[in-house]
Amino acid sequence: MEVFYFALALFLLLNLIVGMWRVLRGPTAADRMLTAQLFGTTSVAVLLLLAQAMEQPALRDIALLFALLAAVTAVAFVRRAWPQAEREDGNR
Amino acid sequence: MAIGELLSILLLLAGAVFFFAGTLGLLRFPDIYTRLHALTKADNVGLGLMVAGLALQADSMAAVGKLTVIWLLVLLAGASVAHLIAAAARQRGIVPWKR
Amino acid sequence: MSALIFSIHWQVMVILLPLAGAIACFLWPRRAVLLALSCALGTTIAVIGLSWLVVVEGAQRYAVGGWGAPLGIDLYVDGLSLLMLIVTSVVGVAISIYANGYFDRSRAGEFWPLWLFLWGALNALFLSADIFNLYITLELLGLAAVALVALAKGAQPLSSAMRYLLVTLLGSLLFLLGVALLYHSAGSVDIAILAERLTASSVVWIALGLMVVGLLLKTALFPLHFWLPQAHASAPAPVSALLSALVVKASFYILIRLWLEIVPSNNFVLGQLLGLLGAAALLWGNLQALRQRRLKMLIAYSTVAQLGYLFLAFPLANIIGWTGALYMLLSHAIAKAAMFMAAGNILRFGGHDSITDLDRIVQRLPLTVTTFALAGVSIMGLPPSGGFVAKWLLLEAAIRSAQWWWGVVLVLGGLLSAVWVFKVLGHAFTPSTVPHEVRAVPASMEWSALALALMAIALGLFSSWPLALMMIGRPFGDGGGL
Amino acid sequence: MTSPLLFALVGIGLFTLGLYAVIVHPHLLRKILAVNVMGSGVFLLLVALAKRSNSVDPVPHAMVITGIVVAISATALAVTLMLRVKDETGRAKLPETPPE
Amino acid sequence: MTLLPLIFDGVLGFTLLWLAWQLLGSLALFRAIVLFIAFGLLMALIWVRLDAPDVALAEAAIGAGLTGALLLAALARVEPPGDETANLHPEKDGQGDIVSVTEGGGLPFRRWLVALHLVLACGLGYAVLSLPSAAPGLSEAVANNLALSGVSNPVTAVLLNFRAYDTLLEMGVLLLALLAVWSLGRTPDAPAPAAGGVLALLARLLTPLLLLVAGYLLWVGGRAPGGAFQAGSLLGAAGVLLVLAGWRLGRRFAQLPLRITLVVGLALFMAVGLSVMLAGGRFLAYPPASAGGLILLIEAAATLSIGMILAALFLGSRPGSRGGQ
Repeated sequence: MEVFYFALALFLLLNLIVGMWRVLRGPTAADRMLTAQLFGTTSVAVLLLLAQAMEQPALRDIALLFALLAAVTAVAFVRRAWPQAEREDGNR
Repeated sequence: MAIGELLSILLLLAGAVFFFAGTLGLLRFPDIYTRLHALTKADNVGLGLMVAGLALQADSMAAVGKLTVIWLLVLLAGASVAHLIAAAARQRGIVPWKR
Repeated sequence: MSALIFSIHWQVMVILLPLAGAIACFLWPRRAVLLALSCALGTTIAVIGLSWLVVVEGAQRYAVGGWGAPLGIDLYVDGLSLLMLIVTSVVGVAISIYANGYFDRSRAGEFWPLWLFLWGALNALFLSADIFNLYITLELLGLAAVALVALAKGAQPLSSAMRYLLVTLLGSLLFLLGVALLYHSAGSVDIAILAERLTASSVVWIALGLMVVGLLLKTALFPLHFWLPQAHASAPAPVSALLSALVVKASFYILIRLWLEIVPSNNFVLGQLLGLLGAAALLWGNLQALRQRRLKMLIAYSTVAQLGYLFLAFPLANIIGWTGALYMLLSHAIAKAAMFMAAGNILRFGGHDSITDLDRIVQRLPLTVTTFALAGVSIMGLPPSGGFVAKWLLLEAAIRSAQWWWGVVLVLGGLLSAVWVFKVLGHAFTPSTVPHEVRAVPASMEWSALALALMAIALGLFSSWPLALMMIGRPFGDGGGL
Repeated sequence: MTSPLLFALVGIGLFTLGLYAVIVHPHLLRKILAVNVMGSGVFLLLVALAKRSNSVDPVPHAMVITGIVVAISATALAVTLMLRVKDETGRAKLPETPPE
Repeated sequence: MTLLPLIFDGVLGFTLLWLAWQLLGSLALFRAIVLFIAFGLLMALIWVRLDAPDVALAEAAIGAGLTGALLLAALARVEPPGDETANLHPEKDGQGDIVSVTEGGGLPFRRWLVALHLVLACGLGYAVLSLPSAAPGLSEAVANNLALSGVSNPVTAVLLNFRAYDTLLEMGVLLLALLAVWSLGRTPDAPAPAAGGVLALLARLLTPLLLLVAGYLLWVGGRAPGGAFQAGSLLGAAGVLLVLAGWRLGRRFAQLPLRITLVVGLALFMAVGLSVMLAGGRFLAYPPASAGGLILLIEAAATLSIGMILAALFLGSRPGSRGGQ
């Protein structure tokens, strides 16, 4: 069972790395930020799998933190950083 | 193998498929709105399936509760963030993609 | 009486009083001056109490939390750390009096808590016997120093503060990486235990190399001095005095501690290298000082030069060399603080510190010019001053260890600094072509600077007491007295 | 090769990359990012090496938590200072050669 | 079947390095910051893999959450939208590398620097590989004294008892950073209009949750991963969220009451340390019987202060100062 969890976690990790392409590519700032969101959700899933695989229930607390804090950065983005980021991208 | 375990594996695999679909959407869809749509929906469902799969394996009710809370939180955050980003994008005049 | 005095844990008081003072100043900014000055007094009393304890009972080790190394953190005080605490206290009190006249009410609320934090960080650093704890005190010190530099608003001070912050963070990280490697090779971060357990292996050398580079960056040894002149010159005068007198010395103190305790004994090459860099700093700093047009820049470059003297002790590596370097540290701290304070007075008086426009300032600020001259005497190393004693000791150490060339460097550095001291004094007597508006300088600012300058001279007359003090606990190892 | 050793080497990589970037990049925000990456590298080394043997050593963990808090304090100060430099000089870069 | 975790770790490690390379080489600042946020997430995963859940919690809260928000907010001000003089890089992939802009020194200097760093990396790598394979750490010493420390989570025991003095100074570093930031007198951000709609709802829902989880982490920290720093940073995140939603501290509380909450962590820590000293022990040597309670007391105050300080650091300017409050 442990192997299965690890394999699944690895799959999600690879998923996440592929998604990184969107951060590099853009084109809009929102796309990049959105991808950061994806990282948050995927990391939650990875953590929950690891919690099971490594038999460390405490890891669920970390997943909880991820879930709580992903929104904070996204809100900071929407409220503060967007205009600048948009300019930097040049195109829309 | 117990039936619960089998079900759990199936749920986890289904979750992984949804995650994969979400990433695919992120990479392949043409504009920010469609990508938002694909990613948020697919990932939230994927996580839900995974949580369900793991909850079947959990050893206590407290753990199940915590898993559920995490999922609900991700739902809440994901939905509102998707909304905020989409609203801000529209406000800034990013035109939705048309075929 | 003495039982009562010995029952107080002075080490803890020395660290906590400034921190408590900083908190109090933060909470009640309107009463900051009163709170800060009483706190300065309290800290000085605590240092005196600690000195008494150490003089009577010898070096002290104090296990915070009662655990003791390696599990807990130890505070260690011997002659070396005591000397640093006393210098800090002397300079600190003088600067506190000076700053009271220097800052107006609106800036005072910001200056005092930062300065008390800095003082607490210095005291904690000098007492710590634990390299990870030293990292935290370094960060505390660095952040406080940067914030103090930035108190002088304007483009240049802020840019220098920013550069200073990056440099100090970089230095701390290099140090921390060394700490990490040492912890994993010896399983402890206590200096004494590390000294016992470490053997000269490649890991240890790499770790120590990182720590030494980090500390050199913070001490601004040539060629890592690029950040210092701007930062020290553009800060407010009391802060310049603090930085040059105390802050750069703190990282030098850690360097000496590491060298004496942890660095393996086959360190000939590294010692010669440090001496060489010191010699280069000495010449380069003095030459640059000669080229400066602004008084504070000149003094800042002279700090680069004087720091070079401290490093001449590393190739000599005998007790006389160490005491000479420490005596240099002591007299430079006091003389340089006095000099920066004098420069602050001149700046306040005429609104500028351009050297060629000093405009017969000797008639208008006689006390300040006297201060500058007396401090200059010590920095040049003329008798009878602290600087003279220090150079004498270094010279003797050079001759004893049959490395006379360091002596040549020593004399050359003195001559070069004489040139710029006399250049400034010359301009103080000649009238300037441009008229300047003048502002009164508070008496407290002139007298506190003069007091320090006099002390720098007195260090030359009464040298036996500080020299005896720094030998308590044999910080430089065994091997005959003076 | 074991995982802890692998992560320790990654830590070294981060440290060197950050060091290079902090020297080379002129923009202050990027310098701040680089210092943070360097810090993460050191922390990684500190914790990874603690896991060489099977019993977990909590002391480096505590040190790293301390370090993380110190890092965010320094980052916050650096960011504010950067903004002030930008206000005064119009650029978030340090002057290349100091005037005078 | 122990290969799979190793592969997982390898992928994690290489991705982290690659991310660092990308984020440090990226010319576009916003992209660099987003990559930095992702970097923080991966760091947290690595802490998990290294059996350091306490560190992972701190990293998740501070490294991935607060630092990201701080940098994003800074970016908006460092190159504001109206400023046309700021360079507008047409962004292409692959072009965003480090070898385009330099701070003095030409290409030879670059080459020399790269070589130097390669040597440094190799030297360090060699040092790490030549360390003895068994860690000579302090795990045994900690385990032997854990019963006397008043808590059963070893990391909390180290942070708040064995090496409590470090933690005390570190509280000082936090407070000092805030003092420094305030003394810089930054002009406050243009007060954002109070948020409506979804954002206000999100803030209203998330804030109590953050407070609740902060309380939980504080409470559980004595026995399981968690503790004052993690709880404090969640509190700080709640503060940041409120600031972003346009909420500001009332003028009445902006002076002494606020300042008291900012210093109470450090002040109480010092007070407890001193009172056990006056009772006849050493500084910070809690009597084993009451250690647990004292630690919880210190941690509660520290959580409050850490949270307030972090939120204030994010705000950047002194509340109640001209215009910004």
